Amino acid sequence: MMPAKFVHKKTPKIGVLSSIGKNASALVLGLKYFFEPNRFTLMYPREYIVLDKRYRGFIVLIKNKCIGCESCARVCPTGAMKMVKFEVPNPKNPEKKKIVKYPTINHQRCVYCGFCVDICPTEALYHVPVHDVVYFNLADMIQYVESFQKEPVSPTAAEGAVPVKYIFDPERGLVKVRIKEGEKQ
Amino acid sequence: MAYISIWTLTRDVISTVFWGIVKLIFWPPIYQFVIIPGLVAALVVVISIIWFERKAAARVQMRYGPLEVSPKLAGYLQLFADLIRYSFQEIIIPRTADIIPFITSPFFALLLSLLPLAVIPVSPVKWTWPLTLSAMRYSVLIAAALTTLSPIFIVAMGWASNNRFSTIGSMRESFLITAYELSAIIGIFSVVATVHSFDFTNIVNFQGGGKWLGLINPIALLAAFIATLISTSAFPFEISDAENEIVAGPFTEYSGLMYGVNMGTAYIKRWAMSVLIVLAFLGGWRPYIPPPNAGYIAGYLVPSLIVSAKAVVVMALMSFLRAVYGRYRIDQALHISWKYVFALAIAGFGLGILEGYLL
Amino acid sequence: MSSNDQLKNFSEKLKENLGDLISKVEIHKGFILIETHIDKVRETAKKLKEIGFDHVKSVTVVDRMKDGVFEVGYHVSSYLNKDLAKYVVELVTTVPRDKPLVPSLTDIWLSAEFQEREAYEGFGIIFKDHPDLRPILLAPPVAELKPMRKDFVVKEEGIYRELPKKENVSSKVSEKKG
Amino acid sequence: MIIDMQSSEVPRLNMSSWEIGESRYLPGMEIKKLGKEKFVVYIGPQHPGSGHMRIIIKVDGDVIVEADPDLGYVHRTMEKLSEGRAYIKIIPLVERMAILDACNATLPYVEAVEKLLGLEAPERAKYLRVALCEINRIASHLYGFGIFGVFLGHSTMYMWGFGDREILVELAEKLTGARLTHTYPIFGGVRRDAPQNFTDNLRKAIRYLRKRLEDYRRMFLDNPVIRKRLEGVGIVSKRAATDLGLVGPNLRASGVEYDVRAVEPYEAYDEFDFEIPVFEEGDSLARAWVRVEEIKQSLRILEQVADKLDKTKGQQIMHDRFWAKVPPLYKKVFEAEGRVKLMPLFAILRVPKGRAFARTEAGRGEITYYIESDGKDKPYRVRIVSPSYRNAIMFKYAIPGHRVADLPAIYGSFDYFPPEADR
Repeated sequence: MMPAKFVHKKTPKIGVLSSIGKNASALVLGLKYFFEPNRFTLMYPREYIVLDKRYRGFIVLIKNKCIGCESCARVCPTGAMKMVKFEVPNPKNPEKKKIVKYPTINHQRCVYCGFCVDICPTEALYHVPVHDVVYFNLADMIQYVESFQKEPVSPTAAEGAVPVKYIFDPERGLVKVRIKEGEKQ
Repeated sequence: MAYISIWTLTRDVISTVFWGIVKLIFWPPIYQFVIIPGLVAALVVVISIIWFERKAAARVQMRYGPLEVSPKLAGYLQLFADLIRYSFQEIIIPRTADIIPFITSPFFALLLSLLPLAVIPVSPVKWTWPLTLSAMRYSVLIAAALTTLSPIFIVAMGWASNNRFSTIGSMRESFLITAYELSAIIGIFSVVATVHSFDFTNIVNFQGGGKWLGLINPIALLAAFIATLISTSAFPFEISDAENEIVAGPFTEYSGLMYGVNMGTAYIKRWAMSVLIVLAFLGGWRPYIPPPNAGYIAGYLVPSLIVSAKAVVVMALMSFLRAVYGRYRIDQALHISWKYVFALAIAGFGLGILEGYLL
Repeated sequence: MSSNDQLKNFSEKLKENLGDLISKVEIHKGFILIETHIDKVRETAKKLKEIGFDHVKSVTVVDRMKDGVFEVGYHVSSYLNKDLAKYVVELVTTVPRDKPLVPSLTDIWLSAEFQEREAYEGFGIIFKDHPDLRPILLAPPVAELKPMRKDFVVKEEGIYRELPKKENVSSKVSEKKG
Repeated sequence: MIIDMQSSEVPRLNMSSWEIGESRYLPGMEIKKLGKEKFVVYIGPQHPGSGHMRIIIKVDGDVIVEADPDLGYVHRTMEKLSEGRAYIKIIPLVERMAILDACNATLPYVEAVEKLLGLEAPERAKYLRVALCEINRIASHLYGFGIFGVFLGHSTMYMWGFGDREILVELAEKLTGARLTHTYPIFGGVRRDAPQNFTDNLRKAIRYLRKRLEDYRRMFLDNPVIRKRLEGVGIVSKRAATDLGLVGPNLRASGVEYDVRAVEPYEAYDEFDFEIPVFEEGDSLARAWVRVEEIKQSLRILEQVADKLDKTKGQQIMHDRFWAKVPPLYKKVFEAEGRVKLMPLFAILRVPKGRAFARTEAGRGEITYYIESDGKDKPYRVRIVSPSYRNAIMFKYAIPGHRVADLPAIYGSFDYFPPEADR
C-alpha cells in the first residue's frame, strides 16, 4: 500500500528578458521539425494497415458451428444481431417441421464491441481484421445467413494498395513499415 | 513588287503590334500595377506563399499538407483547385446587409492594397519610374500613405455585413489600424532619416555593397516587420478574423469568390508591405546594378524579379510564424504595439537620425 | 478502501451529529444513506455543510412508482476535509409523485444548481427558490413529457428479425438442398 | 407515454400549449430587453470555437457580463436507455460519452455492478484496467491539449496533440482490439489479455512521450504568446472551485487536494508509487500545467504497470465465478488468443437487489455512477454524473468579467467535452 501523494507545485514564472529566449526556443524547435519532420500519416486509399488478428473488425458466421442458442442476439447492445427462424424438414418426424435459428447482422447498427463473438459458446462467430467495407445500398448492410458467412474483403487491399504496419519506436513514436509480399501473415 | 510590299507591310504591322504590346507591358504604370510586382506577380506569389505556409506548417505538425491534387508537385495545384471552387460557389448576400458597401468593399480593399506597388521604383533606370521625377522624390511618402487606405474597407465590410461577429471583428480591426500604422510608417521613415531622402531610388542606392539598412538599423526593421504582421493579421496577431473567437471576423458573411478575395487581400497586403520592406531595408535590387541605358529585360524585368525574390523570402518568414505561435488577445496586441513596437519604431527612428548624422 | 467497521463508526457519528433531523441511516455499497423528512431537508443540508460536506456529487432522483413517491437524493462529499472525502453521503427525502415540490438546496450547495435543473426537466420536480429553474439538456417540449419518470417507457426491440421476402425463398431452397 | 423504438411514429408534441416556468420559448429564442450598450452573442452550436454546445453571452463592449451555457445538443438519454436494457449492454452505451476516455468512463459502472455482485477482479485484470485507464487518461489530456491549442490559434499544438495521441490509441488497439470504444472492463475482469510484446511497446511509447512533453513545454506552455493568453485568465479560487464542485485537473489547478485515486484508491492504484500534482494559481495556465504534470505521473504509473504485467504473465483475468466452471473450449481460446469468452449468463445477468455508488478519476475528473437494482436483469435506476457535466457550471460563473477572446482560452483550459457532459 502506497497511496498517492499530493505534491503542490507552481507554474514557472517567466520574466521579460527570458521571454525573448523562450521565443527563440520555440522558433528553433519549429525550425528543427521543419527540417526533420516526424510524420507517420497513412496515405489511406493507396496504403492500408495490415491489422492485428486481435482487431475487432467485421464479424463472420460459421454456420456449421452455430447451435442457434440466441446468446449473441441477447447480448447485442445495439440490436444489430438478430435471429432469423427457418423451417426445415425434421428427419425424424417428416410430418412436423423443425425450426432452426441463425443469427443475422445489421451493419448499420453494429458497433463492433465483440460481445457476440465472445459469448458464442461454440465459436461460431469470429472477427475478420478488416475495417473498411463499402456497401452500395443500405439494404446490403443487413446480412442474412448467406452473406453473413462470407468474409468481407477490404476494398483497398483488393485494389492493390500497399500493405503497411506500424511499429513502436522510442525516438519517433510510431514508424510506418511497408510489408513485403512474403511477410504477410 | 506587290508581293514584297505586302510582305513587308505585314512584317511591319506585326512588329509594330508586337513592340506595341511590349511597350504597353513595360509601360511603368501597367507593368508595376499589373505585372511585377503588381497583380500577376502578387497572385503567383500569394498562391505560392499560401502553399508554402500550409506545407511548412504541415512539416512541423507531423502532417503532409496539401498533396492529393497534384502529388508530384507536392500539392501545389491545390490552391488553384481552391480558387476554382471559390469561383463556382454561390455568393450569398444576407438580406440584412448593406448591399453596396457589402459588395464593393472587398474589391476596393484588394485594389487599394495593391496601389502602393504602383508608385515605387523597382529599378534604378529612369524610364522605368512610374511617377514623374519630381513625384519620385517623395515615393516613400506616397507609398506609405497608400498602405493606410485598405483597412478602412475592412471596417466597412464588417459594418455592412450587419453580423455580430463581423461587428466585433471590424471593431478589432479599427483598433489595430491605429496601433500598427504609426509603427509601420515610423519604422520605414527611419530609413529616410538615415539617407536624407524620400526617394526609394536613393535609399536603395545607399544600400550598395552589402550596406543594407536592415543591418545598419535592425531595430527599425523589427518594428516594421512586426507592424506588418499586425496589419496583415498574420500570426501571432491574427486577431481581427480569429476563427475560434469570432468565426471569420469582418468576413463572416462573405461566401464564394468574395470570401476568396478577402482572404487574398490580407496576403496581397503582406506582399506589398514586404516589397516596401525589401526596398527600404534589404537592399532592393542590389547587388544587381543595371547598365544606365538598359532595355526592358536588363533594366526592368531583372531588377523587379530580384526585388520580388527578396520579398518572397520575407513573406515566407512571416508565414512560418503560423507554425510556432498562437494568437494574442486584442488588448494584449494593442498593449504590445503601443508599448513595445511603437517604442521600437521610435528607437529605430532615433537610431536612423543618429546614423544619418554620422554616415 | 474504507472497511465496513469504519463505515459503521462513521454512520454512528453522523447519527449523533444530526440527531433527530434524520429518520434513517443505512449503509449501502459505496455510500451512506441518510433519510430526512422534506421539511427538515434544508436544515439537515445546512448541518451537513457545517460538518464539512462542501459539494454535491450527484442529485439522484429515483422514481418509486409503486410507492407513489420520488426519492430525491443528494450525494454529497467533501473536497477540503480529507477524512470526510473518503465517504459519500446521500441525503434523501421523499416527495409525493403528484405534487413534487422540494426546497432547492442550490443556495447551500451551489454545485447542485445544474443537477437540480436536470432533475426538474427529467422528473418534473419543482425546486422551490431555485434561482434559474429551466430545462438544461432537453428542449422544453421534450422536458414537458418528463421522460425520466417510470411511466415513460422506452421499449427495447426483440431479438428476432423477419427475412425479406425474396431471400426467404432462396434460403429455404438452399436449406432443402442441404 | 410509451415510445416504441421499432415504430416510425414519433410521439407528438403539442408545441403550442406547453408552458414551463417563465419561459415560453425554446432556449435562446426568448425575447429580452437589453441595455443599449449591451448585445447578445450566440457562440455555437455551429461556431468553430464552441463544440457541440452553445454559450449565450451578453457583452458590454468587449467584456462578457453574463454567460449562459446551453447544453444538450448531443444528449443521448443514457440514463433512461440504461433502465431498459441488460446490465452488460450498458457498457458499450456509456462508454460513448467519452470515446477517448472509454475505459475510465465505463470502469465505475463496472465497479458499481461488481459491488452489487460482491466480486472483485483478479490481480492481473486490475493491472490491465489500470494500464488502459492511464493510456486513456494521457490520450484524453493530449486531445484536450489539441483542442486547447486550436482555440488559442496554435495549430501546431493541435496537430501534435492529435498526432501523439495516435500512439496511445495504437497501444489501446493492440491491447483491446478497438481503437477507441474499447469495451474492455467487464464484470469480474477484463476481456482480453495483453499481447506478447505489449509491455515492450508500452515502454517504447513512454520513452517517446517523455521526450515529446519537453517539446510541448518549449512550443506551447513556455511560448510567450500562449503564456500571455493564459496567465491570470479565468482564475478560480480554491473556495470557488469547491463551491462549484469542479472536478479533476481543474479542481487540482485551484489548489484542492482531491483525486479519487488517492482518496478512495480503486483497482490497483494503491500499489503504485505516484504523485498527484496540485497547483495553487487556479488560472488557465495552471490548468494546462496540471495536465502536463499528470501525463508525467501517468507515464510513471504505466512504467510500473508494465513491470507488474511482466510479473503476472499468464494469470487469470476473469473472476472465478465466471471462469471456474467454463467448458474446455473457453480455456483453449484464452490460451491461444488471450480472449476471455463470456458465459452465456452474461446476457441475462441478474444482479442482487441493492444500491451501489462508485466513483473513479477519469481523464477530465471524477465520474460517478449510482446504480439501483431490484433484482431483475435490468437496473432500476442508473445515475451518471460525468466530469464535464460537473465542470459545465463554470461557464456561468468563471467566464463573466473576461473578454470575448478569453472565452476560448477558458473553455479550452477546462477541457470541456460536450458529449461527455450531455451523456
